[in-house]
This record gives sequence, structure tokens and C-alpha cells, in this order.
Amino acid sequence: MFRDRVRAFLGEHLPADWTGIGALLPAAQDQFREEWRALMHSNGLLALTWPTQYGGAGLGPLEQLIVAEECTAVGVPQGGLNDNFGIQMLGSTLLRWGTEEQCRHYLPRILAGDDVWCQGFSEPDAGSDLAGLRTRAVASDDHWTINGQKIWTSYGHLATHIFVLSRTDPSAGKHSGISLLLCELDQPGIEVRPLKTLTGEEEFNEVFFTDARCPLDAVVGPVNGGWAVAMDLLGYERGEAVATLGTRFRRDFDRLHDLAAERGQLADPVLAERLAYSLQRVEELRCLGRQAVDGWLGGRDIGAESSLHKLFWSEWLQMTTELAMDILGSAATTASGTGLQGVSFPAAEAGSANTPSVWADYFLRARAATIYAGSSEIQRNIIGERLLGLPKEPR
Amino acid sequence: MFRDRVRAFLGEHLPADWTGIGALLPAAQDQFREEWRALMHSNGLLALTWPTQYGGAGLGPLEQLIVAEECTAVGVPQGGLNDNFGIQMLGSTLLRWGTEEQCRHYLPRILAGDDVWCQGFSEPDAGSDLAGLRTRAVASDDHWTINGQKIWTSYGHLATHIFVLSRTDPSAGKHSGISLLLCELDQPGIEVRPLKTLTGEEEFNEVFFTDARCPLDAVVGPVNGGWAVAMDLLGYERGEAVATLGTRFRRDFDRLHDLAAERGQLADPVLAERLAYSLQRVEELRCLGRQAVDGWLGGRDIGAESSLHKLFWSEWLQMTTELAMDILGSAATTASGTGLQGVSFPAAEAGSANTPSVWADYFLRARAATIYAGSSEIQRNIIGERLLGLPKEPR
Amino acid sequence: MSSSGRHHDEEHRQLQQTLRLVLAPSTSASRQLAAVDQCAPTDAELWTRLSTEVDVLGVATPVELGGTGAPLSFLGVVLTELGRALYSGPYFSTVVLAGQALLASGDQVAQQDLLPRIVQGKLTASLAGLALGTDGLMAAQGVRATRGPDGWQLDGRAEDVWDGCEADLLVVLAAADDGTMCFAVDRDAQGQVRTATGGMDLTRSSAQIDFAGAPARPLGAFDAGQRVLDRLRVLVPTCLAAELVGIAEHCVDVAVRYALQREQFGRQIGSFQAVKHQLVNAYMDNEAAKCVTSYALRELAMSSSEAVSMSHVAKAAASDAAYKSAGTMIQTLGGIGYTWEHPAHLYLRRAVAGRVAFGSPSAHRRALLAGAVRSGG
Amino acid sequence: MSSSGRHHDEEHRQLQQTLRLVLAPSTSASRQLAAVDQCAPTDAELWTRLSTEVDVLGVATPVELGGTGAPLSFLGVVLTELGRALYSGPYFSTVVLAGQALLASGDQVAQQDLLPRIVQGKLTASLAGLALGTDGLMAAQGVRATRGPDGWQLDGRAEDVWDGCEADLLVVLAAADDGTMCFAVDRDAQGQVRTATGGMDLTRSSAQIDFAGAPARPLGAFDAGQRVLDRLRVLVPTCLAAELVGIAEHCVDVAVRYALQREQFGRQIGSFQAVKHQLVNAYMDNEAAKCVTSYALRELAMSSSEAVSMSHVAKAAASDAAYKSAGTMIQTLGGIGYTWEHPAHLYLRRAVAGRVAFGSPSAHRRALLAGAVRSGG
Repeated sequence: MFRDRVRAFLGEHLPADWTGIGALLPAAQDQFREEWRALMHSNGLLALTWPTQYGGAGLGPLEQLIVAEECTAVGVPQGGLNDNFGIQMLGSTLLRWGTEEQCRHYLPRILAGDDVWCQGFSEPDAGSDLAGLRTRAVASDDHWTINGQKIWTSYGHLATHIFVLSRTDPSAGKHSGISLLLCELDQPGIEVRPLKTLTGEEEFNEVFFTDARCPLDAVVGPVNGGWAVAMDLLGYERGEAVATLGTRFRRDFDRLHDLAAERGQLADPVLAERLAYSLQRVEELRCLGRQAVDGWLGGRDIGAESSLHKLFWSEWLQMTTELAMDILGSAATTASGTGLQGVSFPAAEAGSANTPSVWADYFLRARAATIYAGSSEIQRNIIGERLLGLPKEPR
Repeated sequence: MFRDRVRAFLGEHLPADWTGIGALLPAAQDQFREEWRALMHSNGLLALTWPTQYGGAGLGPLEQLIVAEECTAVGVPQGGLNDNFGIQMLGSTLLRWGTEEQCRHYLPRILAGDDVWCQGFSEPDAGSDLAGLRTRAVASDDHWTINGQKIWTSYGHLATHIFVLSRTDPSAGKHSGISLLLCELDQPGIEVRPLKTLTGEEEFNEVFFTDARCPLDAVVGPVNGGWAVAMDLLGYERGEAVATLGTRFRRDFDRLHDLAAERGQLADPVLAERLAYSLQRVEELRCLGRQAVDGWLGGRDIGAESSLHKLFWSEWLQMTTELAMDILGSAATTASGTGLQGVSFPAAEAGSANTPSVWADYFLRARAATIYAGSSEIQRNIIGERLLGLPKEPR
Repeated sequence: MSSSGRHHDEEHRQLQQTLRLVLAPSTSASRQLAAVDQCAPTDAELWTRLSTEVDVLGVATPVELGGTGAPLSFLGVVLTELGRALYSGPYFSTVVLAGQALLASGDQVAQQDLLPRIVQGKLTASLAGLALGTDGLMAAQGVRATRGPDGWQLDGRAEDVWDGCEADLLVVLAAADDGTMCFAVDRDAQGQVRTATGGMDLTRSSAQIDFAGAPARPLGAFDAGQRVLDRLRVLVPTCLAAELVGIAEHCVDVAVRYALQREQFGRQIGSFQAVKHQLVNAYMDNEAAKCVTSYALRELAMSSSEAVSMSHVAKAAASDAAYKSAGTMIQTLGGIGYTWEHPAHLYLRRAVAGRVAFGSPSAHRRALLAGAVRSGG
Repeated sequence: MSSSGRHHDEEHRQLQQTLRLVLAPSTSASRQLAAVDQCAPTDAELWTRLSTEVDVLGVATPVELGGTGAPLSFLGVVLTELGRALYSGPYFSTVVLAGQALLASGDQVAQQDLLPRIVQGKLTASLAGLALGTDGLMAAQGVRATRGPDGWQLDGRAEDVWDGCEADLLVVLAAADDGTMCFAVDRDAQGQVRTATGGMDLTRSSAQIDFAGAPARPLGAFDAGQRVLDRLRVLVPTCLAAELVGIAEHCVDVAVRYALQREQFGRQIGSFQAVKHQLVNAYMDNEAAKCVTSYALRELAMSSSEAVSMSHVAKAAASDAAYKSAGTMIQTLGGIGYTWEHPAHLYLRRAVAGRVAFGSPSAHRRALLAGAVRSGG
């Protein structure tokens, strides 16, 4: 019934020839995304699980999942680029750890689009080892003073606010003495510097803090107890990915299969065998996603399970884009057309053009898959230690 | 010139229809090996590099290499099964570390076949971590008393003597306090128990020492300085392997290729691609072998380089025998004929039958390749630390 | 997609635990080896316990034929546990191959005669004549059926018949003039020679069966042969996948346990990333294989259109997973895993044989891709 | 086999060291990126130094034509170093493609006219019309040569001509009535349009060239086209392998250096087996690729019967090695390797393009196997 409502909404508001946001040019994508977010909001499809008093829909994870699935199926976003940080991650975290006052202040502003959030976690010397972070915040009478540097801040250039993991007690142990601070970006003490990726996109940023400030009460959860808050926050990133990535990657497979057929490459048994393996694996991925979603809806913690999912899909993506390069041969290395339009991560957006240059671009972008959001090496440690019970390395 | 002499010897003594020792039944192999060893000895082709006063040929590593190459080319052994331990390893080590008296006593007896040696290094709890060995030897007035257990002693059931790495100073550091002792097997304190491998062969043994004895002067090199002696000894195992394995494995490839052709499987492009890759890699292996031999003849230490060679060939062997299983399909899993005849390690002997059951047997035997003589994990550590200069794990 | 409920999770777990208790004695290393070394016949006591105590011989049989009428997912649980225990009795041949063939044949008389006896553990059976063709599983061409004055009789050779020497009853797919037909042949019928064949797998017996005018009872109507084929070509790979998942999981379990217990360089070897990450890679593939296999069984139970493609995914994934896990186990065990005394090789052998049986991963992938092409992407 | 002596090891080392000194400035990350960002043309000063100071433009040219007359192994050393430095000038096109084509053509007049100028760095050149066919490298079918009243002229299109826009001279393999012929076309000849093409590799320029009645000078006798083809189909993949070995080695060097310097969890990341063993795997393949490439060059220099098969092995091995090493480098570098500012992606791009150019690993393997079949095992 809810699913029917979502489908009706999508059917009503999308043009008949809609193939997915990936078919639009980057500028048109931005515009569409903004309008579409407003439309989702006014139809009560944004922040499904937030209580109504903060502007949410007051529904449960099942409804949230249904929206994610249906939007994915037709190839529209479920909100703005930064909503993953504002709604999914920070919003859910505030609802669990924040004060009533914080929720009342921040949540409606996120929905209204007044506050646009980004994440300040990684640092140049704290990548895989996040707890090695060195950005420091010192409390004075009425504010925190923050000094340090963050990196890999996605869409930081589009944001107005940043949640910053900072060391607030340098004398405490590595995982203690950390706090999660909420901070406005538009101030003299903060500089956001875009970082070009290897395909030339500007998606990540460096954020420099030089005596930057935020209010004393802009701490989420306990002061010096931010590590647990941050781990919780990262957990909210996962549910949707496991639910939708299988579908998105299967669409990528289908596009590649079409391309191989068009170019007569299905007749090459060696390439066909590799395509068949890619298909097998993406079907495995879809099943793993379904299973994790079932567990998630059943209230199971899918922390380490999501590591398994991440490891699986990142390897699938690299294998499949490498296969695309081999299917295309020199067409992929000499193609000079445009690549993927706008932000298409980690899967290409529905509607993306099916050309050699798009696949070449996708191949290059896929290099990040085994690095970002916990490298494959870290994921293997997590799985080995939490799911198999193997001992940690001695340190 | 020397090569011509070796070829003439081989041409003279091998039957015209000789295809390799692998074509003989196990009992015939044993008999051939014994007679062949005597023939090699009487023709001065055994212990090429030993000085003549101990019965050797007094020649250099180049001549040794030529004999190895030519014997490999026609598929005859270069001696008995235990000569790798007696001549190559212990003999070379005695010449470097032993006393004049030890050389005079032991070396001629090895050549004459009076003393047949095996190796007592690994222990149940000291496999990859050889220096963790716990077999203890205590000196009294006129002898050492040895207690402990060795394992994976190849051809121990064929031997009369064993060289035993023992802890002679338990209070010293892990790598100190170890000595290499020479010990007779035929005594009440020693029990040799064969250990069946997963294909049912008896090749390895456990050796139990219960107040076993050896003379006080049966120590090679300094007392408590045996670790360096042992590392040196292991080095003598390598030169010949790098020189001949490429040739032997290329012969395996050719047999598999013939088999695939016979069974019409070359027409399967997926199998053909995998065969082609196997061929590429075995050619790489042959080149690596040639290069290492050049270095070895030039006096370069090939310690870590031989780790690279081992890692490479063990992976090649597993990949190729797995390919064989796929080429044969159910013919390999339902075949019930005889497997490889006798000892064929690590490569199958020249002349081995080219049947599904031989390949199935070979596939199973190849499981040992990444484990024995330094597992792949250990080899990667050695290469990473010695050739790439990467840091050891903290301990 | 998503959430088709609890999928009987709790009941599955109970069944699993019961089976582990019953199978525990036969899982011990010494028992497994003794069975192989002495070429022990089927463990009759265990067979009885499986039929009476745990009642799993009828897990995929309707209630009216004496079974439990449980969904196919329960069969999957049983097969996985039997795989883990490297069970060497004729469960797969009797319950999956012959039992499901009988069900698919639509021959009610035969069903009512035979299936209750199978469920009660009083009749073992197997299937001859199912082989891999270019387009997936098909009727092997080796056995021909002709109608003589005394009824139908069979001639020719069937290869790789699991538990073929011991089976009380053989269901045989044979080529008749009008196409594939399905027959029942009794153990004591004349005109058949059953020869045990050896091979890679030491814990599953197999036979070559030569028919020479063996009297055979046809099963079902004129289209029964095709119906049996249609059913088994999807069901058999899926069920074998469930068994292979058990093999795979057991291998990783053994390796993990060893990695926790074995110390080298003063550390548990499982703390080394070189070991840990290999185990994780195998575990990841096992989780995925388990997941697609149980999904494939659900789709099959619902006669969903995805059942065919998922059977290919499941057999390919579980075959690869079992093969890789067995290899990883031996590598983790080191030398000890290379000995005859350790049962590791028995698992490797079963994995290698099961990988090829009823279609290699490559063959199933090819069929999967062909299906994707036909269904238009 | 074995021991063909020192193989000029010491001289190779000297040449290598000299080249590293000369190339060092252009290897710096900022320089490499600046060159890409500004689409800088060939670095004229460096080109001059290569010709005069290091004298490597004539490394594969006989003394009587102004070259050094060194064995081909020296060319391999140069190409490997240029690969390491990600050199973007027209060395491969001028010296390997055009220079070796001229040598193989047997046209002494053209050789005496052109090669000394190439050696002195006064003439850049490239080759058009070499493409991958089903049976290895062959003459592309896009360009046709016809004899008109004013001599020979070319029509049609040549793709993927390295440094094609900038080359002073083009050697063109074209289809004439009697088979493949070899021509020289000057830069300022009319009837040609050279269009720069973009693509994956940002450090090697490439062009599409359209000929419409372009006047062309035939090179060599009637069989020169075939002789050039016969030589280049073995030489070009081998030489490109040498360049790819340089790419591969540089990638592992960068990764190792970073693994020694970068600390996480209080340790150098290179001390983690997860990192260390990946680097070892890449290194092992690089060592093998280097080894087969130098062996292939030696065989080629001796016109050995193994030269053809070893060219396939070398190109396949070096392509895979470079591709894998670039990926391993980026994985080791983590996020920083995914940025535009770090030159890692330039190496990856070159590796990806070089892998496909003049025959993919798979194509070369296929040819290798076919050769093994023909030579009877």
C-alpha cells in the first residue's frame, strides 16, 4: 500500500520517457536534484523515519526501504547530494544522541535545506586509522576553538555546515577524548579547498580549521565520548546501500551486456565467460543485499555484515569495469567523448550513456571503491575479527 | 665440451626408447635409481663440486649445472632420492663448516652409499617458525643426548642417518643456542614413523628422539651456532631447482597440451585461453630460472631470489593442475587408474603417463607446493623484507 | 523484493542443531577415515536415526505420501548439514535424485508404493541417466528403452550413478522412440550389472550400470520423462549447491579453529593478515553461496520464474566456494592438512567431485548468461 | 641454455643511471602534471639532451648510419627508463616505430638520408598503418596506395598514430595492388589532415590521419612492406614491453616508498602483510616481466627462432604487470592516489593504454599458444 503510494508519486511526477538522472547533463542533474528534493519533501517522502514533530514522516525503516527501492528502480535520487550526511547520518545520530534542543534546532533546518551538512572525519594522517585523528578542539567560556585539517570531505563545497570529529582531551587514550562537534563552515577560521579526483571531478575537499569556532553546546553526545557517537553515525550510512546497490549494479551489468552484444563481443567465449561470472556475482550481491535488509528490518545489527557487502561490491565493480575495458579494447583507450555525467557513485546512475568513454571513466572512478569508506584491507580485518572471531594484530 | 661428455654418457647408457623415469613402475624406478646412481658415480658425475680427495669430481658449479640440465632434459635422476640431503645439502655444508676429520669421515661414505641422510628440521610446533624448535640436545662426557620430535622428514624411512637441528642452550635467544648434530638412525632412542600423504603415499616421516645419542664431535660448525649453518645448508637446496624446474614444468605443460588436443578441448576458447596463460607463465618461469642460474654462476647469493622462484612455480603448478582438472572435467573425478608413479616432486617425472588419473593425482599432490619448503606466506615475507626492504611485523 | 518474512529461520535452526547432534559421531576425523580406509558400507544405524529420530528422509515429500510436507528450504538445511558432516550414506541419491524424480513423474501409484518406504528408511534409491549436455542437464543418451513382448526393457550403459551399487531401486531416464521416458528398475531385476567405480571422492560411492534387457516399469504418463527432466535440471544443481555450502562452511570452520589454536612466531596464526584475509575471502564467498542457495530453493518452492537462473547461480557459487574453501583450509593447516590422517583431503575430494557433478561452474554460468540473453537482459 | 655471459650488465647499469639523471626533472610529480594540464608540447631541451648528451636516439641504429650500433638490449634499457619517467616525447614513435621500419625496409638511400637526422634529434617520425589483426600485428586496411602520373599517392584513414600530429616524417604501411607497401610522407606534404585524438593516456599524444591524394615516397624494394611488417610485428610488442616494465617498476617503487613512510595504527603500513604481500605479488610479476622482456630482446637481436614466441610472452607479461602494479600502487597510496594531483593515475592510464596497444595480453597469449601448436608442442 505504501509502495503503491510511492509508485504513484513517481509515476505522476516523472516524464514518460524518463530513463534515469544519469541521462541529464551535469547542470540539469543539479537542477533536477534540487527540484526533486523539494517535491519529495512536500510529499512527505524525505526523512521517512524522523518523528513528525521535526518535520519527518514518522514512519519506519520498512517505508524508508520502500522509498529507496522504488527510487532506485526508476533512477531518481532520494534527496540532495548532502542528504546522506544531513538526513541519514547526522539526523539519525541526533535523534539518538542529541538533546531535545539540538533536534528542534537542527532537524527542521536540514529538511528545509537551510543547513547543508558535510562530514569531517578523515585526516591526512588518519585514514584507515580514523582514531589517530589530530584535529583539536579546546573549550573556552562559550565556544570550542578548532584547529586541524580534514580531508576527503565529500560535497564539502556544497555544504554550509560540517560535523567534525575532534580530539578534545589529548591526554586520554586513543579512542577516548574525542568529541563530535557541529560547526558552521562560513567563518574566517575555515577554508574548504576542493580536491580533484583522478578523472578531474571535484567531489572531495580538504577542510582547514584555524581557530575555527562553534558553540559550546554544539557537541553531539557526551564530551570526550564522541567515538561511540561517530561509530553509530557511520552505521546509518549502511542500510540503504545494501538495499539498493545490487539493483544499481545489476543495471550496470545489463548495460555492459547490451554493449557487448552491440559490438558483437558476446560471440567471444572468453569475454562471455567473464560476463557470465560478473552476472553470477551481481546476483550473489543482490541476494546478500536482500538478506542484510531482512536482518536490518528484523532489528539485527548489520555492522560487520555491511563490511562483507562493501568488500563484495567493490571487488565486483572493479572486476566488471575491467571487463568493460577488455570488451571495448582500444575503443576504450582512444575514446574521447564525455564520461559519466555528474556524481555517479558508486554505481553509475540509471540512464547513463552506454559509450566507451563512459565505461573508461567508470573504470577509473571504480579505483576508489576498494579505498573509500574503509579500504578492503580494513574491511577484511573487520570481517575476520568480528565475524570469524580471529585475533587482532598485536600492537 | 663437458656438456658433450655428459650427453655422450647419457646416450650410451640409456635405452633408445627411453622417455623418462616416470614411465617405469615404482619398483622399477627404485631399481633404476640405484643402478643409475652407481653408474653416475663410477663415471665421476656424482658430487661434481666436491674436491677429489673426498671422492668428488673437483669441478665447479657450471659443470654441476650442466649435469643437472642434461639429466633433466632426458628425464633421469642425478642420483638417489636422499642425495639431495646427503650430497647437495649436508656435503656442501660440511665442506664449508665441517672439520677436516668430519669431511674425511662422512663424505666418502655418502658417495659410496654407506650413509644415507635425511633432514631433521621441522617440528610439530615449529613449521613456518623453524627457530621455534624444541628438540633438545644435552652434552655429557662423550656424547649428546637428544630428546624431541621432528616431522616432515622426507625419505626418512630410506635413510641411515639424520642431521638434526637441536636446541643446545635453552637459555639463549631464539636463534642462538641451536646446533646441527649428525646422528645415526639405527639406535634404540630413535623411531621413524611414516606419515601418509593425502594421496596415500609414504614420503614423509615423523622421527621421535628419546634419549637418542650421537658422538660429542658430531656437530657441524660451532656449538650453539647452528642457525647460520642451517640457513647455509638450506641455501644449497636451491641452485639446482631454479636451474631445472622450468624445463620440467614446461614438459608438464606440453603433456597437458597434448591431452587437451587429444580430447578436443583446445577448441574450447576458455580452456585455450587458460592454457595459453599457463604457457606464458611457464615461459616466464624458465626465464627467471635462467637469470637466477646466471646470477648463481656469477657468485651472486640467490637466497631471496629463490623465494621468488618458489612462489612463482608453486602458484604455476597449482593453477596448471587445476586447469587440468577442468580440461578433463568428470573424467578426472571418476578416473580410477593409477596415479603418478613413485616419487615425482614437485614436477611429474618425464615419461609419466598422460591419463586423467595421473592428472588427478598430480592435482592433489600439488596442494603441497605452497606449503612445503617455506609456505607462500613465508616466501612473501622473505621477498617483501629482503628484496623490497619492507619492515618486519612487530613482535 | 525484500522481506518475505522470517523464512522459518527458527525452525531451520532447530533442525540444524538436531542434525548436528545426530551427525556428530560420524563427523569425527577418525570415524571419517576409518570409513574410507575400510570402505565401510552405509552406516545402517545412522540411516535409521535419520529416518526415525530426525525424520529427514521425508523432508521434501508431501504429507499424504508419508513426508513432512516441509518447504524445500528444509531440504536445503539437511543437505548442508550432511555436507558439513561429509555424510557418505545414500541420502542425496535416495531423497533428492530418486525421490524427487518420483514426485515429478506424476505416477501416483508408484509414489504411493515407493515414497512412504523411502521416508521410513526402508528403501534406498538412485537415479541413472541424467547428464550434462550443451544446454544444461539432460537425459544421457547411453540407455535405450524398448517395448518387448514382456513389457519394457533397458539396454546400454549409465555412468556415474551415485550409490548405484547399493540402491534398492533405480529410477532411470532412458531414450525411447517417442523421447525420454522414466522407468523404475528393481535391485534384483535381471539384465543389469552394477560395477562400483572409484575416483576422486572417497566418501560417495558411485557405479557404472550396464543394462542388457533389464525389465523396467515405466513411471507416469507419456510426458513424465520430460517432466522429471524439467524438474531435476533445476532442482538437482540447487540441492547439490546446498550440500556444497556445507562442505565450504565446514572447511572454513576447521581452518578458523586451527588458526585460533596454532601458534607460530609467538602469535596465533589467525592474527596474521596473510592467514586472516585468506579466510575472510573464503568466508565471503561462502556467505554469498549460502545466500543464493537458500534463495534458489525458495524460488524453486514457489515455482518462480527466477528458479532456473538462480539454480545456475547457486551451483556455480557453491561449487567455487567449496573448492576454494577446501584449498584455503589445507593452506591454513599447512603440512598436517596434507596428510592422509587429517580428513581435510576428504573434503577437498568431495568439493572437487561435487564441483563437476551435474554441471561445472563454467557450464552453469554459460547457461545463466544464455538465459539472461533470452529474457532480454 | 644458461650463461650467455654478463649480457652487458655493467654498461646497462651505466646507461640506466645516466638516463635517470637526465630524466629526473621530468619525473617529478609537479612537472608531469603541469605537462598534462598545459598540454605541453614535446620538451625540446630534453629531446636535445637525449640525442646529444646521452646519445640514445641512435641506440638501435648501426654505426654507419650515425647510430651507436649497440645491441637491442640497450634499446630495452632506454625504453624501460622512459617508461619509468613517463616520458611523453616522441621517442617510441621516432626511434622504434619509424626508425626500425626504415632499417627493415632495406632502402639504403632513405636510411642514409633520414636515420642520421633521427639520431641527431633533428627529425621526429612515426608510423601509420600497423594494426592488430586476427593473427597478430598486420598492415591496417585503412590506407590505400595508388600509382598516379605524378608518382605514388595515399588515400584513406590511419588511426592511433602515436605522436602523429607532431612527427616530421611518417612511415606509412599501405595496401597497394601487389600487397603491403611501405612509404614515407613528409610533414608538409599536401593531401593529409592530422587530427589529435584524446583518450585514456594523457602522456602520449596520438592522431588520426586522413590522406586524400597525399604524395608518398615508396621505401625499399617490392618486398619491403612485408619485411617491415615481419620485423615490426615482433619488435614493436617487445619494445613496448620494455616500456611497460618501466611503468610497472616505477609503480611498485612508489608504492614501496609510501608503505615505508606512511604510518597507521602506529606502524609503517608496509609492515602489514595485507600491504606487503600485495606489493610482493606485483613485484614478482614485474621481475618475471623484466626477465622475459630482456630475454626476448636478446633473442630478437640474435634473430633466434624463439624471438616470436618470446615477444608474445613479453608483451603479455609486461602488460599485465604494469596494469596490476598501477592498481596496486593506487591501492597502497589510498585516497591520495585517487587525486588528480598525484601522478599515480598518469601511470595507470599509460598502463591501461599500453596494455591494449599493439595487441592485448589475451591476443598475444592466443598467438603464443597457436605458435606452440604449430611448432608441435
